[in-house]
Amino acid sequence: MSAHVPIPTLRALVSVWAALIVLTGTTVGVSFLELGEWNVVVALLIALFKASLVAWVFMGIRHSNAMTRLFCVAGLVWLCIMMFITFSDYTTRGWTYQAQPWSHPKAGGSH
Amino acid sequence: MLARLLFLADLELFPPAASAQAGPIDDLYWFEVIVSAIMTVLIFAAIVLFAWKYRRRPGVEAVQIEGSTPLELTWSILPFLVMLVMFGWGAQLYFAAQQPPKDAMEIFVTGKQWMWKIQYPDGNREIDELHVPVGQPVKLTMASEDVIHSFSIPAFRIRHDVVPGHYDSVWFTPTKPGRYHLFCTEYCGNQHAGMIGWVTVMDQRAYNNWASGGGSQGTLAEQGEKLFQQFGCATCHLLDQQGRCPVLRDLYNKPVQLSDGRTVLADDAYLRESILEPNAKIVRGFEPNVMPNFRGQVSEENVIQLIGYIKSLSPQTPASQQGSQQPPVVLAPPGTPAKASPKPKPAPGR
Amino acid sequence: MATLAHHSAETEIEPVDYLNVEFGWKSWLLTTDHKRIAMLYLISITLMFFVGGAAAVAFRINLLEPEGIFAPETYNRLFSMHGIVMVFFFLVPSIPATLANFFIPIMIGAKDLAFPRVNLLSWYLYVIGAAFTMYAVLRGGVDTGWTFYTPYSSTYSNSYVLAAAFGVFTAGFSSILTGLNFIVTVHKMRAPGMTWSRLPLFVWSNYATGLIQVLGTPVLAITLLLLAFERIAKVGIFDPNIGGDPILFQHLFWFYSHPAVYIMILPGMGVISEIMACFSRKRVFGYNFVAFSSMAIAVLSFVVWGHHMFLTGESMYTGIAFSILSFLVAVPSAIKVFNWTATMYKGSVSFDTPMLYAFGFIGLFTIGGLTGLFLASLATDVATHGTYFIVAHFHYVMVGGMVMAFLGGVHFWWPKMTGRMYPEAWSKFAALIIFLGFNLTFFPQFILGYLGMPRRYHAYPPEFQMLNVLSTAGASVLGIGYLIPIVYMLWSLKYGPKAGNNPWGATGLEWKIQSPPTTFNFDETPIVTEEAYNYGEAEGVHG
Amino acid sequence: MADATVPVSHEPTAEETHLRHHFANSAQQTDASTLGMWTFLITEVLFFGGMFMAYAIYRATFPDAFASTSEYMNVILGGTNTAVLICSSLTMVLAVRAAQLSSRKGLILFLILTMIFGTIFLVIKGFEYTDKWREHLVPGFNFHYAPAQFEHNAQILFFLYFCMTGMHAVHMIVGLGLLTFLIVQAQRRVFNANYFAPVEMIGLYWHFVDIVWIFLFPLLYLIGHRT
Repeated sequence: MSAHVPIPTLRALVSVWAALIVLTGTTVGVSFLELGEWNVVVALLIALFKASLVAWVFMGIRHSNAMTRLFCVAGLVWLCIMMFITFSDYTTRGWTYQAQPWSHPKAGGSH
Repeated sequence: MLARLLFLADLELFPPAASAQAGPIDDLYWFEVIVSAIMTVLIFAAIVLFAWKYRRRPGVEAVQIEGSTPLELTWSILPFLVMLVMFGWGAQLYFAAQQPPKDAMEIFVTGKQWMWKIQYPDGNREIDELHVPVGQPVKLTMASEDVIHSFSIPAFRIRHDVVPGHYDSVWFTPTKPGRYHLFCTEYCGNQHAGMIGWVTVMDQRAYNNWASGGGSQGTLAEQGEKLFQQFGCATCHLLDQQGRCPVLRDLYNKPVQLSDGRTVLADDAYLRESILEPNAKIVRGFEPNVMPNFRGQVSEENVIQLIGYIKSLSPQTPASQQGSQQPPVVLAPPGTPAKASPKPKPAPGR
Repeated sequence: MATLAHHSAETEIEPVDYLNVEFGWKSWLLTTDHKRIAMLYLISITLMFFVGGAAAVAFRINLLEPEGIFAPETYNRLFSMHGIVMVFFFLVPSIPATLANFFIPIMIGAKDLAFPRVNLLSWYLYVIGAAFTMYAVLRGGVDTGWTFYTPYSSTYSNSYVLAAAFGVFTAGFSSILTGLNFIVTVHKMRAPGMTWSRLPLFVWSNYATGLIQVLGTPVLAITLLLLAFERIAKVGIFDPNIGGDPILFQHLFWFYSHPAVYIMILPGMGVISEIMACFSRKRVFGYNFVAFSSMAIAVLSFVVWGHHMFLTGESMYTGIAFSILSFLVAVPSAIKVFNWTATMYKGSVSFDTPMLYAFGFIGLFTIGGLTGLFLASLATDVATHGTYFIVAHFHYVMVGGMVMAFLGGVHFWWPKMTGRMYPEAWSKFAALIIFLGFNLTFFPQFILGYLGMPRRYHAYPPEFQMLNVLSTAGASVLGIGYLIPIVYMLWSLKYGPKAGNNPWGATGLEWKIQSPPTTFNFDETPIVTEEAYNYGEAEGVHG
Repeated sequence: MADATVPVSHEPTAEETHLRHHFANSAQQTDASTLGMWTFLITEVLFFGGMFMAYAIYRATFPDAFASTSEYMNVILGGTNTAVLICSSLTMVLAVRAAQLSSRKGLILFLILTMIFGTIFLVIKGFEYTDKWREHLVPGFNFHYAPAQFEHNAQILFFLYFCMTGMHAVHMIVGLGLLTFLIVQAQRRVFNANYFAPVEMIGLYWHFVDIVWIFLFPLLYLIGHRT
């Protein structure tokens, strides 16, 4: 009566490993391109993809039930809640607290 | 009996309302008190009624009731609608509390363990005492030298944290002459309870007398100018021609182009940052690392004086909006400091 | 434990239960039985409660005189100790680690929590955390308040911040492990037939609590760690004088600490659901809504933390958003209050001590909750923030609510936990004293608050004296009120009448087994065939 | 069970050997420990999350200072370490697979390989830390930053760098301890195709630590090192 987790094939594991190594190379490579703010986005997307690969195959999420999958993303979702709300504060007040942002609605961002 | 005892103890149960803000906030407060009281009475009454009426009696069994979705929805949605009123009302007052009128008189407050230092544009300085003329909107620009303080005048129903590293601001229009408490309401260390001061609201004439009475060391701008010389700022910030550093004349409240392409407004917060950490935002066309960091070299009060001086270098800004915001008080000689009347925003409430 | 051992030794014919199955230090300190761990927790949190309570009485005495009686250092350390001990070492673990630890497995028909050894570890972490905090207190105390606001805590305070913060950090892991254990237990250990819709509401509320503990507490842990590093290395992560941002600390801190107030109150709400059903002999009105509201509170509690920061220079727009979200989280709490009240409708209400505490809870929590609206509403928050109004508000919720629920729960389940009844007359008297003392202590503080008296002042302007004296008088009454149950509960361990398996005629699996339960709770895994609170078919006890 | 070999019949079932008293059967036990592990990982996400948030806030606030620090980040060492950790993840999952196949030797071999990769990671990390010390980049104790205008703000980044990688390294060390425990257990023939839950759980932990690094690497080493 062990847990009925299908045993993964060697080929599946090794190809995921290879994909991860290639993606690591890619993310380093892309970081040398001049993409402006997109560098962050691309790097994070690749990281997210790599993390999903590890979770999906290595950590066996692909064979898990819905509850485990829910728990798997719950932490990430909560982290996003924390970041989103905190950032909403920072972006709407600016770093240096401006004494009267309402009295010069246009002066700040006219570039 | 109790009432007499309270009377004898000269007990206040409600604070005086001495600012234009106090009335509207009290109105909301009483609205909330009444709603809460009604809810409390209803729930208490229901508990007492049910507990008594359905008390355990021999032979009487409880009637099993599952629940009722319509009822649940009713008592979820109805209270929420009432709460929406509180929200909207509160948010509107909060929004107004963040917008000082353009003719507000500007006073500077520095919190420091454990005192409030007050600086007036005409150069007067006080500790733990704030004098304001009745009917004149006052905007406080506040800074902290050390930890977080919170500036609170209960009689005015105003309060704002004074967070180090920022300028915080709060404004009010005093309406009743008198002396009122000024508290620090954010725990700031040992003598937190000692950070109590007084606000004195005086009529305009008394205020003028008071303002001219102090042995002033010159206006805020003059004090700032002294510091400007003392720190040697003038060697690089030349008044009328380009030096190694930007010209400060006509700078205040103007947009400034930075070397990284951004544009910022040269307001109090920007000027403060540029004094304390000059490299944070470099003006286009200038080199970084020319000016030393003044963090730790000048106190927040000095910064306020320096900003006062810089402001005085931009006496009449042509842009009408900014011009009207420019408080003329800054340059007015002592004795005729404030524009007492006409207020663009008549004090609401009482 | 001496009393317990003694008692069971002299009555040899008694059946074996979890208390008399083994004796000696080791059998307690190395136990993995959730019931024994719950009792260990009960003893430890009671000790901490009296430490925190003593501090409270002491600083209330200081406030008899406007200029204060003690030195400001003493006062500041007393209120900080009161806050830290009460929040992290009493309120957070109070019901989850004791009553829920004891009863969740029984209520769902399990033999133990999912991870018994982790459960024991969690108690040890609690003890270590408490020891560090007490060390800080004995060395001279900590004076930052329980919020540890930077930069005061990281740069300016010269008290024992690090030891106290480490204590809280460790206790945080204790809380995380408790929550983790509950979540897994409720998911995986339910007896056959114990579906989610049959779970007692106490289990629901503790499940929701577990979610908050797991999702929120790690953020507190890392925040305190960053604070400690800043204090040690003097790097400006939160101190603006060296480049940091104190508001970031508040965001991180309140991301945990606002949900934490629901860690404190949700289990209490679960207790009240049990008590209201039992002593009205009715199914809880609107079971689904009460259960759902616990989950709604758990989720919404994570998006309202900014209402602690309306005045810090937080963005006005964020403030407005937080304000409406805070009103939103009031709705599920209101749902609960209405449903408890409606539960009595056409019931058969008796006035046993747990029910008196439940009445107290509903009344005081209602006031506490409604005054919360003043603080969610932006303009009145400006007028009351940082004053005694806040102090009164959260004491109405935490003490008026949570402590009432805790005492109600302890009285309710005492016969099951110990097999003995407590003296009824004394317990009713104590409940009354506590209720009166509580209101006398904290109601004047609402008035003081709107008058503007700031919290954490060791001295105050003389016009506030009368109300402060009233409050201190109430605190003494309250203090005595809390001592009475200790005395008669200990007394009842030996002299209390035998309780029997189901003294209240309650439904629920915990009442179907022996009192006190055996080590494995059930001889055979029960099969659940009925809804929770099936009082329609349960036979009554009192005629 | 698609491509699984049939478990050898004489092996004891988990019920006989490892079922703890309070579980009904070992499926329930395994389910509980899996869910428990995932719940624990949620707490880990939020634990690291606090630091990620601080990083994000300060990076958004001081973009120039943060960009300037990238010169001091060793992309080669960081990249190598990423590859090393990915390899260790592979060997970890192979160890679990070996356990599923009841291959004791394979299990021990792959666990040892995982430990070796983990140790290599820590050694490289150690070299990086030494470099940082030599370059006076340890905040609070030994910090002198070259573009002086960024000194304060760069110090925050290095502070976060040390916090995040340090916490990660602590998790690695804990992981190595757990792996040692597994190897000892495996030597004692505790695991077989019917019972390998501890290997699986510790595997989840190890992969999680790997995932944390997968995010740390671009955030600390790559972003902004061109701008």
